[in-house]
Amino acid sequence: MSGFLLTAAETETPVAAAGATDMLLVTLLVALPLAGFALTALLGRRLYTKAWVIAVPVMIVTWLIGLYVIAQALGGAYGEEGLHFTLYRWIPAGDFTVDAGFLVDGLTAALLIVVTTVGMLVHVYSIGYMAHEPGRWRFFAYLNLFMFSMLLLVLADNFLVLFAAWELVGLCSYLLIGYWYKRRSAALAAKKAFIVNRVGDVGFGLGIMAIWTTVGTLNFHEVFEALPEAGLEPWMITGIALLLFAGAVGKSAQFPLHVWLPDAMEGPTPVSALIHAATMVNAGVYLVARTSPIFAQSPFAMLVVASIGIFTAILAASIAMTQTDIKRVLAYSTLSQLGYMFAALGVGAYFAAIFHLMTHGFFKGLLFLGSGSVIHAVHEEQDMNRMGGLWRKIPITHITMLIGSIAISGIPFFAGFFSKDEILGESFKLGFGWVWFIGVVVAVMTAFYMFRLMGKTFYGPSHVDPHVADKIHESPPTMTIPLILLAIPSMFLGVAIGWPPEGGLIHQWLGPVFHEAEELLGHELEPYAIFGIDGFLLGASVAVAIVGMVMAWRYFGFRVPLLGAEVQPRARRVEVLTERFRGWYDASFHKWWFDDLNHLLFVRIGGAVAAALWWFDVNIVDGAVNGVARLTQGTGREIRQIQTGRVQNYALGIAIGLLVVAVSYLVVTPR
Amino acid sequence: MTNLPILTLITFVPLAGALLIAFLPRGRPDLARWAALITSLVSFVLSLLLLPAFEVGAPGFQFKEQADWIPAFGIQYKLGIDGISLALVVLTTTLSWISILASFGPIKDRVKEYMISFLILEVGMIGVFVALDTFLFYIFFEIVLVPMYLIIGIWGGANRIYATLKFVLYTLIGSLLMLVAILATAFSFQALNGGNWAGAFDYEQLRGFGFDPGFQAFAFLAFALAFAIKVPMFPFHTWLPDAHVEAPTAGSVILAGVLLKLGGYGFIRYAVPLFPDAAVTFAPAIIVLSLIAIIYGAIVALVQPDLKKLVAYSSVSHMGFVTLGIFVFQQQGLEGAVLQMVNHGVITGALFLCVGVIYERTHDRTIARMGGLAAPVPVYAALLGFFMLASLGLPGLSGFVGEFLVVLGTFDVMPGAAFVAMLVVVLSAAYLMWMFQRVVFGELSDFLRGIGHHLTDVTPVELLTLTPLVALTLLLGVFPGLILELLHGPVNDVIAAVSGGTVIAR
Amino acid sequence: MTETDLVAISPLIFVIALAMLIIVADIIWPDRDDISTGLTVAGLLVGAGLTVLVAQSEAREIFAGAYVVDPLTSFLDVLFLAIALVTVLVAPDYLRPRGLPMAEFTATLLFAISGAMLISGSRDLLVLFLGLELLVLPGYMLAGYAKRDGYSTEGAIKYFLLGSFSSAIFLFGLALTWGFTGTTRIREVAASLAQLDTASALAPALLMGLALLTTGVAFKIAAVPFHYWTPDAYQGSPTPVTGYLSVGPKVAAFALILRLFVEALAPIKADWTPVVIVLAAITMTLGNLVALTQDNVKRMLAYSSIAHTGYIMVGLAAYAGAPVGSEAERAGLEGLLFYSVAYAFMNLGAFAIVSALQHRRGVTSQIETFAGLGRRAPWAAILMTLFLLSLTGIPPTAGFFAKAYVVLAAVQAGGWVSVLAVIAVLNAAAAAFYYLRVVVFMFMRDPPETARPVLTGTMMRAGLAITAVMTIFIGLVPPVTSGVIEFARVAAEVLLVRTAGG
Amino acid sequence: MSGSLQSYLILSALLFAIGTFGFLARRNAIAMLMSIELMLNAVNLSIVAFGAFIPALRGDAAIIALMVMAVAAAEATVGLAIVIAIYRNSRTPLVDEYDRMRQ
Repeated sequence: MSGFLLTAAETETPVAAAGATDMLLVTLLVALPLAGFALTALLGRRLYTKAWVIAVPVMIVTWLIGLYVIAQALGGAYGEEGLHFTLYRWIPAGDFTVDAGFLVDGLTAALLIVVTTVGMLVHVYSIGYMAHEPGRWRFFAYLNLFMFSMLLLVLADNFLVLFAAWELVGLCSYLLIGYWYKRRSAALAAKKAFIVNRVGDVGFGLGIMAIWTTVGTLNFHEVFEALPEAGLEPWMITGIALLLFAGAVGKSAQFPLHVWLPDAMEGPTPVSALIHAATMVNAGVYLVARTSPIFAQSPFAMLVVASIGIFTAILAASIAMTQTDIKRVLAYSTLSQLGYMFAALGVGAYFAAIFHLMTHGFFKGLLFLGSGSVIHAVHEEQDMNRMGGLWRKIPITHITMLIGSIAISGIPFFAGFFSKDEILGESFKLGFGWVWFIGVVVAVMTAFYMFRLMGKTFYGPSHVDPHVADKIHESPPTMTIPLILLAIPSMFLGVAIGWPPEGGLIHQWLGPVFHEAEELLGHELEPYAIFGIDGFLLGASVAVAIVGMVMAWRYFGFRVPLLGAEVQPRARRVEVLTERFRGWYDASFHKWWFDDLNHLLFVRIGGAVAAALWWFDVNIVDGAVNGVARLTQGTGREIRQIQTGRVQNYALGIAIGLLVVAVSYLVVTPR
Repeated sequence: MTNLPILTLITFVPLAGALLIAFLPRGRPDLARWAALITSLVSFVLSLLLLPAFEVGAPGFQFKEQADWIPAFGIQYKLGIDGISLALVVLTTTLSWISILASFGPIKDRVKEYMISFLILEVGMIGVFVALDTFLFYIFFEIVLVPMYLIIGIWGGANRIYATLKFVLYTLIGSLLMLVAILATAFSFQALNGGNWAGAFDYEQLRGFGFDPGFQAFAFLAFALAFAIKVPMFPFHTWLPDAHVEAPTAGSVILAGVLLKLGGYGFIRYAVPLFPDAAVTFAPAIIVLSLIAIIYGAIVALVQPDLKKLVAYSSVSHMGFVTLGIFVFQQQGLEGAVLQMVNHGVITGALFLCVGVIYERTHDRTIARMGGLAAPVPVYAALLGFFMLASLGLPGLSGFVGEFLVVLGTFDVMPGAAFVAMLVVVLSAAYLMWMFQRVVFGELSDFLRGIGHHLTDVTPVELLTLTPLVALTLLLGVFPGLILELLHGPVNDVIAAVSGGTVIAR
Repeated sequence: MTETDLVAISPLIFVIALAMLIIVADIIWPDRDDISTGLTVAGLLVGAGLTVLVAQSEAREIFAGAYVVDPLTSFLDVLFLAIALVTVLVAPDYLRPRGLPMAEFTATLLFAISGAMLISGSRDLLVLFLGLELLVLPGYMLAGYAKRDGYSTEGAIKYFLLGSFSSAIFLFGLALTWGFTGTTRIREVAASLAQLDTASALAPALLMGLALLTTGVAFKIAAVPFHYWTPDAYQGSPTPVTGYLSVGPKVAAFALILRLFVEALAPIKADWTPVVIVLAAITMTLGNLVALTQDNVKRMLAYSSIAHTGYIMVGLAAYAGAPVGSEAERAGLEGLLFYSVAYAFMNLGAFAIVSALQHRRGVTSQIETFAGLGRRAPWAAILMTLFLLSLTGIPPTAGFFAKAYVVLAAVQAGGWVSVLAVIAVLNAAAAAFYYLRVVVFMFMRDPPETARPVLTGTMMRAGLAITAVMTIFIGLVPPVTSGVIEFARVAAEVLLVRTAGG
Repeated sequence: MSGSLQSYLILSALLFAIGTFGFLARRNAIAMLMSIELMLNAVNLSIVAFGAFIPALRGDAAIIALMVMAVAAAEATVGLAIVIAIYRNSRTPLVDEYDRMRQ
């Protein structure tokens, strides 16, 4: 093998500020889950009931390594540029080369915190949640594969490896949504998720190509350095940014590619928590944050990001208000929160976006796992209309979910409060009043739907199936302990890294990463003034959150004298409310008919087009081919007739032939 | 290496095997099977021996063998390989033994004849890739037809005769016109060379000869038609679904895995470097046709009711990338095109094997009758899923890199075309996943329930045929450099040819 | 006339003597088919040996320039003798079950061959005509050889009537040419024509003569639209005769063309070139189109042989269309000769298989009789496939090289002739359909219930072996290929040197 | 002088045409055979005419004419044999009824 294996593996010497140990550990960070996947998948059924026996320990070790790497990165051990090294040359195609390389900087570390922690907790949680699933080795294998992909995604040092990981997480999402493959809805949802994601990936892929054709490299640092000097037309930068953003829209389920995420709830709940709340769906946010130096060069692209983000936020929140499936409410909530993050990215509030990403990762993970626990308790029932009054029966779940709800609603001192407030505040202060305004409306709606959820699930009258009602019990410790562990950051993460505003740890960590973009944007923020504009904004946020909560409580909670007298039975009041806003209710309940539109466009019309093309293929294209063949044979059959079998006719033919030849000699010859 | 004529050995070992099998007793099909397998394995191992000995980056062709054949016209028996041929030769030898092994079970009738046909087929296929004489190339190109004709026609499905005649006639029309062009090229060379026939069929001499532009147009069109039918490009593709549907499993594997590559290889080896000016002239048209093939094939694949037809139309789509990549005349595009050929060979070959596995058990390929295979045959479902993912271009598996490079190369030259080609990312996911959902997911269909205990998971033999392809798919997805490194030199030559780097021979 | 003249022409004399000897032997030992057959085979081999012995590298004129022994003569004679040999080997298995005697058959055949050999070296219009008559008269008899078979006699009378008709036409053409040029010697005819003012139009009488000659030879080679007799005569004749008729008289007629048109009428080739081109195009196209629709293999092969006439004519057209003195002229003639050799063997082989299938009486050559041949008689089926592939022009068979040869020549000639090249290959593709259809029946259909195994005698096997070996070897074994090419080249060269010499 | 050669040639052409017409028009095999004889004789007339009017050809002409007659006789022999054979089989001398093989 002399020549080519060596050349293939030949790589440039990695530039590293840190030692080989760190590089090895970072490599292990992705290698371990991959190995866990491979082992679990290969051993498969032979793991019997202890399907988790490889996957979960692997994940815990990965988490520990992750903690170390995070500490190193955030502790400044890797310098401002971060740890950057290359494993091998993945694609050597002439002047197009892509290395399988890793980059660990502040942004990576911030993501790692969420990914490894939530990932590890979901793994543990799944031991309990999936305990009764016969083929759960598959589940754990997929989970490990997902961790591998997700870690690769955040660790990638160039666009193409990121893209690869991007697709791989999409694959895992597909596999896990379709975990209960016998359920048609699950299979359809899985497919839908993947395909809709791929729509975005068309843009992402083209964006990558555009970057390479303009600057000749795909390495993040090199691209960001080269791009401003490449002398590109503004429209080209905008084009690149929007193409990349298309990918983000798909992966983070922003309008108009948001339709897959609610359906993705067909997957097991731990999956919803891990992939569709805490990690994968954040990849879009991560991408835009990572490429902030590109976006920052195009005001138009930024505007698009902000618009799409805030529009998705309000759209999803409006839908969340009327859904009855507990997981779907959370899914739309996730959409809405992701919309916040994009809005933040669009206005240039990068720190706030990542900050919210982190807090959201924890509290939404918590909420999903909590909902899983609830669903478990009521025997796999997800319809909130068949729940109610559960708060005494599953107290740990109840408390932790309450913490999560408070966090997401933006009640002061819980995690979400800080991050959301930072987004809204910065939007306002950066001149995006409309973003702020819509954001505030969304905040009301958020509080409302979250407490509607809490009310219908835990506080309102019980509609639980009587057969089930007696058997309801709290989930096992493997499930409750992760809930508790997630509740802690949901309470304290905000204050821990986000206080003081614009000076918290998060700003220190991410400062170097966003430095370039901030400079390009040239944003000048006034210092934080708690007794000035900031205080006003903060007050507004808190106020609307409380309004939303109280409204929800009035319709869906149990009676608390202070919060208003109960005039009618609750169900009746909800009906009245529904009737009053019938049109809005229908729109919300039917998710603004996006699914129907898509069905019409892609299934009906698309299907008809495909069928028509097939008809075209069989009858026209192939028809032409067969037509030529038939024509040939037909001609043969006609010509055959001249062979009459009669000598006279033959002789006549010869005589005519002779005449023709003679005439041609006498008349047509060249001379 | 020594002076061992290794390319000749690789090419003709299967022929020796075929002759051997011809003299085996008729009543012992097992002997024929094993003889064929061993022969193809010998050829395979020999082709693997090329890998360490091959000098990456060395210019020109290696392992050259040269002997006069018909001196009166300067026709030679001349073999040699460069990186492109090497990759495709190894692909061929690999798929050959896999196909033969995969035929052990399904082929029960006239095993002897089948194995002989298959081995002769292998001779032709390898020959095409190693020939360096246009006449010799043509001969190998045509030899392939006969055994394939028999394989589809004798061991195929119900409508096999229609399909096989269509396949042969369609291919013949193209290739015979190419023969005219080959002869005309040789004559043109000879005439410009002072009436000397020496080298008139020698690829290395013809390449860069710089034919008259008017002549190039004619010759290029003739070559291109032959290859376009073989690839097949839209609108010359309609023989493919028919042939695939009727062919036995192994036939489909070879058809998709190797035969289609003859077209792509022909473009990159002959049509473009020999007639670069004409290639540049016609490139826009071919690019448009490629784009149509890519999108059209994928859309039509969506609504196919038959598994094999679906994969066949997906081949049209995937092979569109090959022609697209070649005719953007850009390094990434060209390297991607060759890589795509190898990948498509592996992946689509494997997909056909997978279809064959289920057909063996159910004698049906109708998607609508399938459903819920995941539960009774999990290993099978996993393998099908794996290759489905590879086929839709999942990064990390081999399908991705080739397609990406092709689109990248296209983007470099004409971004609009790249956008169109990129749409297939969605479409391929749609048709493959929809197929997968209907076949593998859901409750077990009534039809399959009727199959009962015959619906067994993959047998060890089937596993043995699929595992190497799984490994290759992974290997080439993670280390595409293994192939790509081979391609830089040859691809640069092609680019040099079209970018006016032609040397007018004197 | 000298002794050396007799030596030079000894192969011809030998064949005629052999024919007479067989008649005598049959009188002495009646009903001993083996004797006549054995004699013929041995005699033909000796004759071939003689031909090689007397072969000349230079043209050697004898009988005061009426006959010539040159490489072309040798080339054609060897081919004729080989055709006769294969025919004789294939015949007994067919004739015996039908009670048809071998002796008359072989004698008649040998007379016909002697006529062909007379044509091959003829340098005199009169000798040419004599040779032609000597060729075709036994041919009529052979066609009607199964005299109790209505098909055979029907084919024979059509062949005879139309053949005589065309002979008369041809003769009138010869007479006009002779009268116009004032000589029967081919060399002098050419010289006389060469002196004509090339710019002015030819005399109408000469052109009329040319038209008559063209019609006459076009009939003999079965070019469309003078082909009508072919399908009926071929189908009706006993199959070994069909095999012979499809190659022997055809190649001989091409020999006639070489001697008459290429040698004598070369100076005015610009006049007959367009006709040849058009005839070639419609001949191959019509032959193939009609063959597509045939269900009787014998009749299908008859139409296919018309198509092959067209292919051979492409070689002629290449010669004709090429500029005088260019290499393409030679290439065209080489292609013609090479194609003739390849065609002779592959077509004889195909008819041999058809005849082997008719081993028992009453078996027709409907395509259904081929069903399942791959199971019933694998070797016969494989050989048939080989011949059919060769007729299609699939490498690496002789037919492929032959086709490549004429196509190459056509390409070299350029102009309209290169359009012929394209028409030729498109035809070949269409032809593949009906050839492969037989393969379909042999390998892809099950044999009928009543099918019995195919029996072949030793001689039939020998005949098949010869044709098969040649069909493969001409393509695949470099010395053989080169040998045939070299021989054809020398033969063609001689012809051209003389033409150029005037 | 050549004017009269021309007239002979025209006559022979006319005869030839009449023979051809006869061949085309008659259905009886024997009659067709006779038409062919007429055509051959027309040729012979032209040959003899050439011999008579062009001195250089005089010698050849006689030989050729005789040769043509011989050939005509041979042809007739074979022809009659075949006609007899087919008459035995199909009991009719009318050739347009021999059309079992066609197309």
